[in-house]
Amino acid sequence: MNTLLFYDFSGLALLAIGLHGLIRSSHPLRKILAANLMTSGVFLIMISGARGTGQTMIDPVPHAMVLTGIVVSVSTTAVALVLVCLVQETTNRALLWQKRKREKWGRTDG
Amino acid sequence: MSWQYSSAALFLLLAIVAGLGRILRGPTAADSMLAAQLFGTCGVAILLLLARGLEWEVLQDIALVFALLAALAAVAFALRTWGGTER
Amino acid sequence: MMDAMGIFDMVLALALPWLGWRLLASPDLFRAMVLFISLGLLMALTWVRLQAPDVALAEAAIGAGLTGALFLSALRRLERLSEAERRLAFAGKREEEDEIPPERHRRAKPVAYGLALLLLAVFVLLLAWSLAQTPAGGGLGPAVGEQLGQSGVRSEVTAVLLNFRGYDTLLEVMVLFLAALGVWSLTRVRLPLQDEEPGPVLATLVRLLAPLMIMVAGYLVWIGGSRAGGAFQGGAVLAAAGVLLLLANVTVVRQIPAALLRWGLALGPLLFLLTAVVCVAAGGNLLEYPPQRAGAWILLIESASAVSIGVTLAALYAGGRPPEPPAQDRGGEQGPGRDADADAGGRQ
Amino acid sequence: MADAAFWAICLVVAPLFFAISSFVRGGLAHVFGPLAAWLNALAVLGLTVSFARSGPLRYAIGGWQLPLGINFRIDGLCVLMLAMTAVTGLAVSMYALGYFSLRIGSARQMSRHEQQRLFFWPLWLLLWAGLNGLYLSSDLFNIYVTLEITGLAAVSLTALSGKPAARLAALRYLLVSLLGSCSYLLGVALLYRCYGILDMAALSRLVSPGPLLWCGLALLTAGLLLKTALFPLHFWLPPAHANALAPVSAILSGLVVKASFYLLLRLWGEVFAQVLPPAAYVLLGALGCGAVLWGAAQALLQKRLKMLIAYSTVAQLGYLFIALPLIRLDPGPAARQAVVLLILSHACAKSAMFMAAGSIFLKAGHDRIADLAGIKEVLPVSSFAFVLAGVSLMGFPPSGGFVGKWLLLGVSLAGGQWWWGMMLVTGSLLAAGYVYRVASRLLVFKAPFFSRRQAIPPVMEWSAVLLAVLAMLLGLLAGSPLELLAAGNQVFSPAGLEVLR
Repeated sequence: MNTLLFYDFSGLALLAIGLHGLIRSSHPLRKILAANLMTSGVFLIMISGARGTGQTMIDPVPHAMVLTGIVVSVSTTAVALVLVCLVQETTNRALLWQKRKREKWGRTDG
Repeated sequence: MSWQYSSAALFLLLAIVAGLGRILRGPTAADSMLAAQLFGTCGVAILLLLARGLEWEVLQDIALVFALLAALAAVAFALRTWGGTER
Repeated sequence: MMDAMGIFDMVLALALPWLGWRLLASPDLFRAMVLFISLGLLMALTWVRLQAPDVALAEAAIGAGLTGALFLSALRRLERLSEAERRLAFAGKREEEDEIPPERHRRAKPVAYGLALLLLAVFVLLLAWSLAQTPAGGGLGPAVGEQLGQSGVRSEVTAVLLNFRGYDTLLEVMVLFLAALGVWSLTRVRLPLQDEEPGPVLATLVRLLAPLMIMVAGYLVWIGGSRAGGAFQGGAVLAAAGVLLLLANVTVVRQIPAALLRWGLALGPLLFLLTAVVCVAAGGNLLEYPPQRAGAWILLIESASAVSIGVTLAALYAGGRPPEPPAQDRGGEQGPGRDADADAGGRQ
Repeated sequence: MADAAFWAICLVVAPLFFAISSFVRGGLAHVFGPLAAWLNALAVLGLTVSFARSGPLRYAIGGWQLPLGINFRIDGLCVLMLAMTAVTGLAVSMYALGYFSLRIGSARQMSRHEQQRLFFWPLWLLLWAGLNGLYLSSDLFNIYVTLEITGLAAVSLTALSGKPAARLAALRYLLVSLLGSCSYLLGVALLYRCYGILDMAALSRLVSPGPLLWCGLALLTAGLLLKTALFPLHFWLPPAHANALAPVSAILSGLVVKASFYLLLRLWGEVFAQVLPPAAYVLLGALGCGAVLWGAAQALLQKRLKMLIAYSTVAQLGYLFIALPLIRLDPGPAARQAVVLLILSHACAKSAMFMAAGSIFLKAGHDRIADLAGIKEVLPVSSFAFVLAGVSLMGFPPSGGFVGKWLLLGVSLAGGQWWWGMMLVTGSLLAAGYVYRVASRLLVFKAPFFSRRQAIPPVMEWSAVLLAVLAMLLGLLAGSPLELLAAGNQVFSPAGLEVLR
């Protein structure tokens, strides 16, 4: 059991949590957060697969792919966030698929 | 890497994890925010430690970017939490 | 061998999913955002531990910094909306529900939910098992090492990004351009009211930080040829400077003409594309730089891309197209249904 | 005459260039857009001619050879998909030219309309570049990037109409496509970890059964199924396609869903065909059957014309998946030819349908099927286009749909799996049902009364008719494209796989 696998499993766990959140959460912002978690999990798996195991060298191709992925992910996130705001504005509803109960917006307070 | 560096890094990481509890518990938004700022600082410190310990200069660049972006986050937090100029 | 760094790795690897779980379970969205930013920070540390400094730089700038700022501004906008909505509801003037029929409630039945969870768990376990079975190895590392000499740069990741797989990067720059285009097509930007000045603390901070960020951005692009850094990292830090200016509501930002912004967005993609075509015209393949000048070409492309990436990411943060030339003051126009884009018109 | 590689480069570079230009010089967008469409058609023509002469081709981008670089792979299937995109895209571009030149409504609506025009062209051209790049590329990760371009552009185009319903649909579409891309990316990562290579053809020589391969393949497939909207993952499609602007609906339904199906066809039909068990194909086929039944049933129930067409897309996508087990079953090229024919004819017919529906909507001011009686009096050409496209969807001879289904029927009977054939026939009957439902309204004699007297530019009507006629005649014209598919296609035919191994 090397530390390499820690990160693999960690990435998998992030992926699973993100997927669960993406499907289950009712608020679109949380859905987008969950999707970001998922992609982070995927990136983690990609990079931890690229690390050399002592004698082999680091594989830079997954690093480049992850860099591309990060940029793609921030682009989609930005579009999604603007869409969420617009949908909320024009329809007065924040929730997409599920019950319309509003989440607790208020922070505990400061 | 000598044990001094690595154990100091580990200690800082544990400090971060302890700080997570503060974010979760709150009770106020300011508490969460300050805990997150603490993370930024600890992160910079860990990176600098690793940079010295592993003699890997690149990490200093990362620490620099960390510090700059932490300031941005602080401004964003502050404006969000206390009204600020943006409406 | 479980030395301090081994424990460090373990703690980090455990903290990530725990944080993710807490983030999604947290009832308060603001707290979830704070946790998200912290997660980005831990991710950056993880990339360092996995010997991926380029990715760590990008994560520190984009993942922890910009995405967090994006989320925070979206959250703030939504909160403002829900307040306005509450006020409307209070005054009895709540707008009628529009043509969207109310959704059917799709509360998953416990059995189906359990089954789906089970399926997910089985798949994840299978994946974990098969990952554990497969030795990580080889990949294209050796191939990159062999050809590095002909790529024109010394950093392996930059060589892959800008030369070996430059076509990916060309398209990726287009994705970013597309995102800006998409956001601009969606709505107009809402800048804050003109008459509000930043407070003295903020003003000083901006005066100190913004030039520093721009300098660091330039440094990152320059250093990208030989070690971690490059157009994306530099562009992201540049964008951070832009976001800072936007946050501080500096007058200069509002006065940038829309045409200049357009050129700023298009500069990187256009130059990259032209370079690709010039390579073909010079008798090579698409994106085949002349070997002895590859380094200079790559630096040129990277500089232009960094500028465009910075402008694009800042524009994404601003969240809309600049107002049209006969600019009225858009600041006061907020609240549900008040946006000129909101009224649908009868067109399909 | 330049060679195929040159034209392939043009196909990616030209739309990108014109997309950027039409964004920077917004005033000229309506010049740059159609210009790009015509240039694209020219490039595809050049590509087809030089391909027919010189056969399949690999092109190393940046001059970097295989394990390291990205390759274009130009073969028969790729050329056919590019041609489909070019023809349909050209028609849609002409339609859009008319559509966005309309002057309607209040000053405020006009300014909205102007904004839509300004952003439609660059978004559409970027989408087009993404599609072309996807068909040309042979690299799994590069395809991920092109998929992202396509998806993001499609979402922005969906939201372009500005209606709340469209925005909501776009948001769902975006979330679904995020999930799909994520799944696809992980699949690519796992395959890369297994084999250390990203090129599809090279991968097909290396694959060997193993747990990581199964996981990777399952993830790739799941992501693509989400994006293709196979039943029961289709939930996002009808609202997105039905609420977009008319030219956008035509693009989404005719072209965008085909891209991810094309990729599935590549993966299941050639790259992993050697290692996948037959049961997996049967599973996809069964889901396809579900799509045919469910989509058609929903289409029969819809009250709005555009929703009906959107559900019909769900049903028609089902056919493509029914064809997958038949491809597995059939040793000869018949099933492969059939599925390509179905893709081509559906692209033409569905785009024509949405375009005609858009004209009808503009004229009538609504798209409630019940109130459309008599529209043929005022819009004879568009009504004709709609009905013709519908007939070709039903699979009436000599349409491309007919030939495709006929071939598939033959394969299923010859292979002793008659139930697939029965499904095809049932689907056609159901399609006849919903097309008749609309046609009987459109063509009925009645003095029309419509509140809005919008003049429809002829170019909008005729571009729809031409596409519908093309879909109808595809059965007669099918010979040469299929020849192209068979002659120049080393990778797609089983013989090609032998060569590779």
